[in-house]
Amino acid sequence: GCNSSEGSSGDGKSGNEKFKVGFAIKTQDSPYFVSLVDAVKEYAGAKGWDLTVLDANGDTTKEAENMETFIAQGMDLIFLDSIEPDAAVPSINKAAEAGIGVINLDSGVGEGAKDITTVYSDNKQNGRLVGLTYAEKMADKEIKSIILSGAKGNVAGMERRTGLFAGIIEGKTGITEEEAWKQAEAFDKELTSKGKATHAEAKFTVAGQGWGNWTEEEGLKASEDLITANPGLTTVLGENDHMLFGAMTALKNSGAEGVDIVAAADGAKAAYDLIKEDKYYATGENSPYKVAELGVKIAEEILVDGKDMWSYEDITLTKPAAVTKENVDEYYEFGF
Amino acid sequence: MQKEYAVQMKNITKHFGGVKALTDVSLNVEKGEIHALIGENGAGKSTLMKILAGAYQNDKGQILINGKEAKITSPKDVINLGVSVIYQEFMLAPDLTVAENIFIDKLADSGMLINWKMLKKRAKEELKKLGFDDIDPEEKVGSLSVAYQQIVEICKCLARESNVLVFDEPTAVLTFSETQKLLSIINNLKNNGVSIIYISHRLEELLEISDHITVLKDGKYVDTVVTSSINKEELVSMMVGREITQLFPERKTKIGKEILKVDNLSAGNLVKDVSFSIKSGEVVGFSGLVGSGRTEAMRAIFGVDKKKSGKVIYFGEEVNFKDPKEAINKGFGLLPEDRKKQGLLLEQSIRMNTTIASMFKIKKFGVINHNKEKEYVEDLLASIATKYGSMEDNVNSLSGGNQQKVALAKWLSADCKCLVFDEPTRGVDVGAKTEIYKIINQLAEEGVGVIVISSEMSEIIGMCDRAIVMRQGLIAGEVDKSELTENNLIKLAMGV
Amino acid sequence: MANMELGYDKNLPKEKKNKKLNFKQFLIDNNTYIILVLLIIISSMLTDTFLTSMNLRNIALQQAAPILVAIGMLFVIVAGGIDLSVGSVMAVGATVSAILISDMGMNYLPAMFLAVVIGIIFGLFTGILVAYAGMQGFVASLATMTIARGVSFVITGGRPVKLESGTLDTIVSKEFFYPIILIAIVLIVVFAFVQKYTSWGRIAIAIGSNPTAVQLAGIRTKRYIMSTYAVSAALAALAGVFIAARSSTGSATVGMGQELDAIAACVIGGASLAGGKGFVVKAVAGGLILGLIGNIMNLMAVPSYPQDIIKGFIIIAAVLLGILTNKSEKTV
Amino acid sequence: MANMELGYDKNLPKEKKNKKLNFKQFLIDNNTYIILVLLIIISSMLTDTFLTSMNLRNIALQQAAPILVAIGMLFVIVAGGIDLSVGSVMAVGATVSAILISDMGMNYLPAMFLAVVIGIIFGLFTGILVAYAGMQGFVASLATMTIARGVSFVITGGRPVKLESGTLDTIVSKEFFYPIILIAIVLIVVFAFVQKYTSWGRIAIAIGSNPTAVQLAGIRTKRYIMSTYAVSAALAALAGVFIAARSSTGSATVGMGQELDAIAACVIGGASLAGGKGFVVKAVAGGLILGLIGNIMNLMAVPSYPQDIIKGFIIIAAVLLGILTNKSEKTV
Ligand SMILES: Nc1ncnc2c1ncn2[C@@H]1O[C@H](COP(=O)(O)OP(=O)(O)OP(=O)(O)O)[C@@H](O)[C@H]1O
Ligand SMILES: Nc1ncnc2c1ncn2[C@@H]1O[C@H](COP(=O)(O)OP(=O)(O)OP(=O)(O)O)[C@@H](O)[C@H]1O
Ligand SMILES: O[C@@H]1[C@@H](O)[C@H](O)OC[C@H]1O
Ligand SMILES: [Mg+2]
Ligand SMILES: [Mg+2]
Repeated sequence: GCNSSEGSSGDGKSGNEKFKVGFAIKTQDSPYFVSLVDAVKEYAGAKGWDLTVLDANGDTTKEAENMETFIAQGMDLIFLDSIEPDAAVPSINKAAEAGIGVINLDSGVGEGAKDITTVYSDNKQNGRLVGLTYAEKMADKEIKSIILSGAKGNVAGMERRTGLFAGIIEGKTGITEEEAWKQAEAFDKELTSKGKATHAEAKFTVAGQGWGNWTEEEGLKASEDLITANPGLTTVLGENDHMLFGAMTALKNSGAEGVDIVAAADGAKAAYDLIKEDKYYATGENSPYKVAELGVKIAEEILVDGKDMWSYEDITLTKPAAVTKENVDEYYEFGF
Repeated sequence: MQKEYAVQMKNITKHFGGVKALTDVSLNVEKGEIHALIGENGAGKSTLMKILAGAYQNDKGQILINGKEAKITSPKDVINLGVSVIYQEFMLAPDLTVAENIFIDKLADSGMLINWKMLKKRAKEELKKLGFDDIDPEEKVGSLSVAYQQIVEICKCLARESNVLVFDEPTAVLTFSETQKLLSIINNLKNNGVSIIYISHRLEELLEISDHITVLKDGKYVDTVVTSSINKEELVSMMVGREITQLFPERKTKIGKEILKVDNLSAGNLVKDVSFSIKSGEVVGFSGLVGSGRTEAMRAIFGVDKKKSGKVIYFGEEVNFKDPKEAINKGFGLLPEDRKKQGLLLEQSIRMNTTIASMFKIKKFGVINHNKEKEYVEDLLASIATKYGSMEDNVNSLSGGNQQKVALAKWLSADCKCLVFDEPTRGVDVGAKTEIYKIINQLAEEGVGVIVISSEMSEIIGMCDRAIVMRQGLIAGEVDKSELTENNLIKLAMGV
Repeated sequence: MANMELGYDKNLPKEKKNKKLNFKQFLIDNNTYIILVLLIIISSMLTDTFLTSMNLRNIALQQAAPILVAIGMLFVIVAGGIDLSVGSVMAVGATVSAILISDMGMNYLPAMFLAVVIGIIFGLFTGILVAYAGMQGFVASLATMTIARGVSFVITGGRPVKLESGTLDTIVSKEFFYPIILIAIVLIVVFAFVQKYTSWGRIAIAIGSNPTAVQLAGIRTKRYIMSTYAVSAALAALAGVFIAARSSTGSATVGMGQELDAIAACVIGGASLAGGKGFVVKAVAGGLILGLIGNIMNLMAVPSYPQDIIKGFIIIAAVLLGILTNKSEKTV
Repeated sequence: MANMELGYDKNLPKEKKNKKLNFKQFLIDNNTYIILVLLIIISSMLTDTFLTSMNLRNIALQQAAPILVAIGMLFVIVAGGIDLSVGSVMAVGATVSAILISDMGMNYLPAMFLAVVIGIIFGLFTGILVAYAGMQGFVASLATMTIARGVSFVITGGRPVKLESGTLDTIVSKEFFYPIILIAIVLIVVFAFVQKYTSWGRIAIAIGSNPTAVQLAGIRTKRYIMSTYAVSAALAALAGVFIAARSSTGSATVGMGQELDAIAACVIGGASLAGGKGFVVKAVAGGLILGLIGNIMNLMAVPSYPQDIIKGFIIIAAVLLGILTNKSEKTV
């Protein structure tokens, strides 16, 4: 058990009220989210709060149920890592109506949500920053890539890849960020409808999109066919690290060499190790520990210090960053 | 005077894949007559009727109903033309009530809503007309006895008020008194102008009620005769193509030591205090009314059902078979009464069916020797004159009689020293019956102790060395060969 | 007569229907409801929050959609089929209604209606494959499952469609009573009635019981078989609309895995996958049992991995209880 | 029928088997293989990469695991059951073997063995519920599915277990020949033999045909029914080990949804979910058909959302082709 409710270690400062806090997590089926839950548990536990974790198992309906359960239980505050930005809005607002503040962790939520704030490393910006560094590396060279996406319809994944596309296009053509976002979105649409996409000016091609369900084994399977179909790849792009580990096996099996591995966002320790060894080009930092730490800090300000929950900015970002060989040591300890 | 026909089927031909079930068959049924249709198992009687009913499409030929050519593409067309078929395999929905089954075709027509009160009332009326008002219209059909299910099936067709009714072996599962009731109903229908086609293997019945008899053989038309002009022996030789001089073949009886002794057996809801014994080489009949507990008693001995109390001594040793496997290992076998539900793997090959209870003979370390098996099956089936195309064919491609022989072959192959045959000739034609009797005789001559449960008294009388009669789960008495008469059996069975 | 058969014994002891037996019969007939009631009692003892009006309202709002799906599934199962496409058809319902409202500016009522109609098209597609092309329900609906999911993704481009507040969510807001709960209750009653009192409901059971018999009675069984899939799809699409309404988003990922829950609800409610057996209200109870298991474990904050394990055992317990109380007929 | 006559004529006229009929029969008997061959031909015409040795190797490596699962499923289906737990049992196989090797330092062979043994325990659990407690296979295995998935998550804590290279991946590296492919081929042959030539294989099919008759023929059907689930679980667990070996990670998410693919493979291979019908090698062909559909669409860079739609239609086409070539006579 790693997400149980045994939050109250009892060593909270005397006089401290024992707050009841809920954490509605979208899934527990990959290390990132397991780490995020562990981290929130750790930080909240240190404050002596009673933390309850409910897992939606990737199902928005279940997520709504979990939120309702928290509201019914009269939590003092709710953390939410939501599945779909817009689908989470009604639940968040229901909590607000019941006087319970919601802090979003890791995932952004849609417009109109009456939440305290969203604490995350912006997926889009992470992707863009990685794209920019990679564009810099490739300079004038042609990028012939495939991309491994997580799950169909997953918004975080979509944001990451669009960010990555934007960064590459922006870096290689020198257009404005705003323009780059527009083109990246068109690029993504082309990819979804035709199965491949090319940006002539940026000399950037995605020759195929595979679905690796965020995991190494499915990343392997998804990349094999694409690698076979597209000889002469320069790059394998991905929406997280684990799928790309699978792709590395597939590349090795196929005998391909010198193919760059570029993740839009994640930050697994294993990826950092590979970056150090120069086997992995870059990943965007999305540290569950940083998110959890900041989230719990804000919660404390509200619950303990009585700060007005509506006084926060919409988004409290942990700083997005492209982690490459140059700066990996700086980020290593926050890897998961 | 020009004859008026209710049904005319002309030159009907029907293939099932490679099997030709009917070739150029014709049938002419006059208005208001009872027309019997006979033939061996697999002669094509049911197939012909299913074509008439729109259940199968004929390849060739023409159908006229009331003198007009009928374009039959679905069962509905036929029902609308006033023709109704009571099928050999009951066509009932076991999860629905009696009332619903009786009016099932009207359910669809009756608009959207069902008036349960009305439905029940009308079902009760229909059942009453047949004289079976003890059947509860609200009961689920699946929980009725087989005989009552047949009554519901008949009731369903009568409720349609058709002017042509087909009965495909309606009495196979009915008892004497029920059969009598049904026959008088059929006569009544005839007097009211309904035309009837009647199929049965019980020749006496046909001779008693029909006006004409049409004989089929091997899917071909043989002849149509006026019933009053023919006797049973002539009919049989038309059907079988040879004379059957002796329905019950001779046997050299050589009775040996006691094999099985049952003491005070109680089992199930019914069986109480049953005691009897069987000797080697003996054929012992079990007679009694349907539901008197014969099957239940034997199932308990065989280990299918639990015994409540009592002792079974088998070859001098007390046994308590926990399941059929233990029984069979000791050479005790049971041919179940319901061939389709309990006896055969209908959709598997003849070969597999034959050896399923005796795989030990053809396997080594769990691996089956196919060549050995083929030879073995071929010899075995030939020795009991089974007719089949290829032993790889599914059993359900065989006629009823030959299916029953395969079921028997399974038990012959298991080398049993004591065998129970539960209704071994039910639904089987005369010719095949004799064959089965021969097999039973041969087993007895080889020293096997045979128990024959049969509801046909003639069979008990013709086959058995003695008969044990059961009544309401008890042994009502035993009748010796010399005293085996219907009268004696009935007295014991009914307790009068 | 030489071939005379001995008669039936009319004097056999009929089963006595004494009081004790009636009570046992009552237990057997109502085992699903009894399990549900037991579960409710246990749940309310285990936590304080269970019986709060807020939690009960939550359960009702949450279970409305899965219960509709279970009802549709029940008709398919009772007629001897199975429908794996319901989860994907929910997604079709959710995405189509959302697109109609948000992109085409349609009002929510016609949008709901159209979404259901489009759901029905998928149901008819499966139904035709089963009834007219002779495919097994399992594969036909598996194919439709894949296709409907693909269609939902294609029409949304994989991006959840956001709904303005004040559009579809009107059916979850409590003006008078939560309309979504009202619709669900009305539909339960209607379909319970349909199953017991209409020819369609009865013929569906008859077909699951013995399709040949029904066909030979001159009933066009194929149409009925097809129609059960259409009904199932209609209810699934409506359930999808409910989910879109609740979350103000129509997403192509809605309903993944829902088919298994719906089938489990029917089976826990005593339906047999062989057809012929099953009752709407019991399937609803079965669905509620499943839903309550989840709810109570959430309330007790059982960690999510063990939740799966416990859920598995509770399903087994519920089904075994049903089997035990029902064990009368011998199978051999 | 020409040979129904009674008598002892041993030279009964056998049915003439003319050439035309034989050819048609050949098509009917081999329809799954023919569809597979057609698919291969079409695929190699559609893209150049399809017939490259690299792609063929990929297919073989990818399909080894799902094919093992389909084989196990086939035995369950043929005996009249269904096993929804295979996907989760794969996860058990993957995670258990990975934990044994990486956390306990076990050698890969005993670890594989133990993983399979633990898989079998899950299979026996389902099998006992079905055979001895009388649960329907669908629900029993649904419960096991939930439980096994939960167990995989609990034992890994939701984090994939990384394997050192040089441990389990030895079974995917080609020293002589990819051992993983070799094992799969050997198992296909073994199980084809088991089905055709052993009493176990035969009894399984007999039970699916008529369990009562088999029991009355003195066979302890319950054990056999139970054992089909055990075999299915054993092969699923081994498939899980394969997947862990290929990716050098044992993850609790392995095999999600694999149960439906396995069932579809069997049905495309002509198995009937009513039991009594189906053949190992055809199920393998069915699995390959499914696998190839995905492979060729990937090679052709068919966009992924329409892929689902196309896949659905190809499944329908394959099954319909099977039905059409097999249509002898409907029994109404
Ligand atoms: N659906 C079917 N598929 C293949 N063969 C069939 C089918 N129905 C009947 N047959 C074959 O057609 C022939 C005629 O069978 P039918 O049932 O009409 O005989 P029957 O005269 O009614 O026999 P019985 O007295 O045993 O009822 C048999 O050889 C039978 O095996
Ligand atoms: N009148 C009846 N109504 C309903 N069910 C009955 C009736 N009589 C018997 N049964 C049931 O039918 C079955 C017949 O009993 P059993 O088979 O042991 O008797 P039998 O003498 O072998 O009769 P049969 O000749 O029908 O085989 C029993 O299970 C009994 O409970
Ligand atoms: O690692 C990934 C995480 O960063 C992202 O938010 O969702 C998918 C995960 O696997
Ligand atoms: Mg017949
Ligand atoms: Mg009997």
